[in-house]
Amino acid sequence: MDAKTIIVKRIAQELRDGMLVNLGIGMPTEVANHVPQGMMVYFQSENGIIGMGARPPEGMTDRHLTDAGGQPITALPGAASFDSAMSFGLIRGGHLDMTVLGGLQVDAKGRLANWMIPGKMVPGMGGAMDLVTGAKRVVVAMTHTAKGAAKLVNECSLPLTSQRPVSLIVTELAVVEPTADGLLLRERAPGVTVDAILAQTEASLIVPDAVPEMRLAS
Amino acid sequence: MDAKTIIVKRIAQELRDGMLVNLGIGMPTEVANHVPQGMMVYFQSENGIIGMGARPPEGMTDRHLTDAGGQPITALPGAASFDSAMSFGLIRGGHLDMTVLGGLQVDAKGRLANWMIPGKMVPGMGGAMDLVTGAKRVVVAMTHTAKGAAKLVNECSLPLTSQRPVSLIVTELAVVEPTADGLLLRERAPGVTVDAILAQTEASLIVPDAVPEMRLAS
Amino acid sequence: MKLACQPAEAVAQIPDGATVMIGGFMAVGTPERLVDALLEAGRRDLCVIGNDTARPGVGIGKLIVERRCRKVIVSHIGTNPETQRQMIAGELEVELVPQGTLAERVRAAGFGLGGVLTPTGLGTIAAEGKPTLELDGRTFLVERPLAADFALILAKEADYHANLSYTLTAYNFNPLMAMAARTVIAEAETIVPVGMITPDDVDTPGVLVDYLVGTP
Amino acid sequence: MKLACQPAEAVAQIPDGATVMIGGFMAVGTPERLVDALLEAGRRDLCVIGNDTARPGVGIGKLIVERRCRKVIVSHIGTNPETQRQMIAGELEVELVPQGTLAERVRAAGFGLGGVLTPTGLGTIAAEGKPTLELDGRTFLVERPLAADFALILAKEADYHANLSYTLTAYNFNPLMAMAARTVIAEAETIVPVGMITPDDVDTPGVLVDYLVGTP
Repeated sequence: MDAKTIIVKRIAQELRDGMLVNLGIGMPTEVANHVPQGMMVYFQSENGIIGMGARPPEGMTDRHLTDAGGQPITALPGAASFDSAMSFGLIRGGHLDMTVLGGLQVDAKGRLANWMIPGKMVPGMGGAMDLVTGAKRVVVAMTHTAKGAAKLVNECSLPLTSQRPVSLIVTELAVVEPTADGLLLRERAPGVTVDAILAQTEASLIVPDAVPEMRLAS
Repeated sequence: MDAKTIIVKRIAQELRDGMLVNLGIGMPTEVANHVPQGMMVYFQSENGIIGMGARPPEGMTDRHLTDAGGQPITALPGAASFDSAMSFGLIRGGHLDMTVLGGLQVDAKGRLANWMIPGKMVPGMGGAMDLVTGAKRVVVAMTHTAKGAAKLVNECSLPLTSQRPVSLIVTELAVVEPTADGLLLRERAPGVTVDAILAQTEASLIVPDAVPEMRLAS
Repeated sequence: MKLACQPAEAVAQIPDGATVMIGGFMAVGTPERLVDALLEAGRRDLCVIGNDTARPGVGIGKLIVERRCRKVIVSHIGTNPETQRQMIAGELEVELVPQGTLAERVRAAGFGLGGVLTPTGLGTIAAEGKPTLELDGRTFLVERPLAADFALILAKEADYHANLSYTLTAYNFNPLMAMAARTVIAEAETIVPVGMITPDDVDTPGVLVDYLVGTP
Repeated sequence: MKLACQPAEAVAQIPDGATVMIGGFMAVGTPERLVDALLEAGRRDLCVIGNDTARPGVGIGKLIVERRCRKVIVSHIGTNPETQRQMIAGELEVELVPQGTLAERVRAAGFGLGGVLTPTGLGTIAAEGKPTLELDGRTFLVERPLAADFALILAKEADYHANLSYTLTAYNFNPLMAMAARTVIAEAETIVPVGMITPDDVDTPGVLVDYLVGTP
């Protein structure tokens, strides 16, 4: 299983029936492909819809209906559309049960940096600051390292997205949960040792006596 | 012509084509009966509609469609309905061209008191504070005196509705405009002398050399 | 989410002393079946947030007459003499809020805002005890968000996802309250199949609704 | 109100240097005919407020590529490399605002609020130079209202009163901007007789619209 598949499959296990969920562009989007059978999850796209569905068949696109990346989507039966104030009211008002976002770095307090690399890449924060500050649960989907450098760091060298700690970080190696005492190593990927995880992590991790393996359905 | 007729007919002359107007409960409501021929005025009711029309015929009322007093109304073709936040957004955001409200007192600075008589009548301010603070023009429709007591006073003994001066006061005796220099006597009712107005006014009035009579169509 | 439950079942969640938002403007848009169920369940010491206290025997006015409220937060009580009587007798606490400010305070709670900055009420009784903020040469009143344990709202239509739509002057505070309470109980006049309310016609997304009560 | 006018006539009101809100999210819901007319009219030094700068050659991206903006106030420029290039070269001022805060700032201007109290952005670059307010033990960023001289918006339908309705993900900033600009210019894909848009379906009342541009 490649890194991305491990991450999105594991994150899909965080979904619960009836949840309202916002998925960031890129890897997080693929969590929608792994909703457990029989579970009803409402996906919000922050450009103004709850109930977004998959890409429409060729020739059936509507130029008034896209995801937040501008790509054509469908609206499921029972969808609801609204303006940006309402869309972010859902996010900022604590109505969004979960958001899944990519990450560049997470610090020892669980704070995320994911919106800019000064001097290199300044795309703007879009809705990221609102999501990380307002969603009930914030799950970070990211590779454990980037070009060999740890992304779980003592202090973020990149600008923070929010002062608020995230709820969970899922990488292709580990599941890490920010707690009041520090970053807690909750799970390791199949076949990955605790030592291998520690070797690729700059921030200190709290390591319980037993660190179970992720259970990932094939 | 009785006092009320003089007041509402004169105020109707303040209407302009295309205006968005909110009329308070009671006497102000009757201004709607005197819209000049051929003029299109949009009436808002703060409980959530633009385009309110007259009382419906017997048997045609809809319990979801009333004015702010809870009385059945109709919706004109082209009406728009909305929630209380939008309704007061129109009022507070400066989109309402004019409001007409009743008054208990107006002080020498043109400030209105119209929402309570301590110890006697505490109905609540409803939308009055929003209207007086937010509407582009605030026109007060009131009798010149109450039980012999002047209502244009030096200082309001009753609690103010807003610190913002109103735009115009229309009584059965006079039209008075608050200015930076004080209350300006603009017009007198047909057959009413300036002296008669001054005798029934506590606040000082600025009296120009010529004070024209109101022109009221029969 | 609990769909198509009975009013009694829905309001059973509400304890004595709860803070309850109730939609409606002079009882237009008030969920009368839910209010009746609250009365029948014997709930008391409620703090009710609404636009007004309607008239005796109608909407929120029923709760007033039956003396079920310890406090009301409203913009207007002039149409209900019983509210005034209880207030003057010291039996009922009444917090009067300018109507537009009331709408924004409820919205602020639902939309995650820290408060409302408004000129409405400045220099009047409504400003007493409230902080002000000077910003770019203008002064604003800082009004607090207004949240609730429960919201009782009325929709014209609901679908099986509990998506709600309102009509005409019966919107008023309903869509705002649906955002501002921990538990949202909606009464719908009609429940229709999914798809009958188009995405553009949904005013309150079903994910916000915890209990949906239909017609008898 | 000026109904059914041509795009050129409507945008003729807009001078060089104006602050112009333009609806749309990645150009979905952007009034392309009005943007084109603005380009053709040769307008420059504009301050554009929008969600993003779309892609080169699309929506607001057209104005960027043709270098008609001195400043943009947006939440995202990542999809338009030309915006980034001009920003880094010092040719274009870019004010980045969190998207939810941007929506509330525009709304605040349109709804007469003094500002927005939000935790979003606190302790980040987005908070630099901005006041904070402590209220009941929590700290909030005080964000300013964002008004404009003009708003260019896109509706799916308009009627002869200029009542507007939007659809699906093409609402975004359009209804908010229709409240926040001194002059509102709306482009509608379809113009229908009065009554075709029911009162409940009107998203932007026609009284807010100054110019209505139809389809060619």
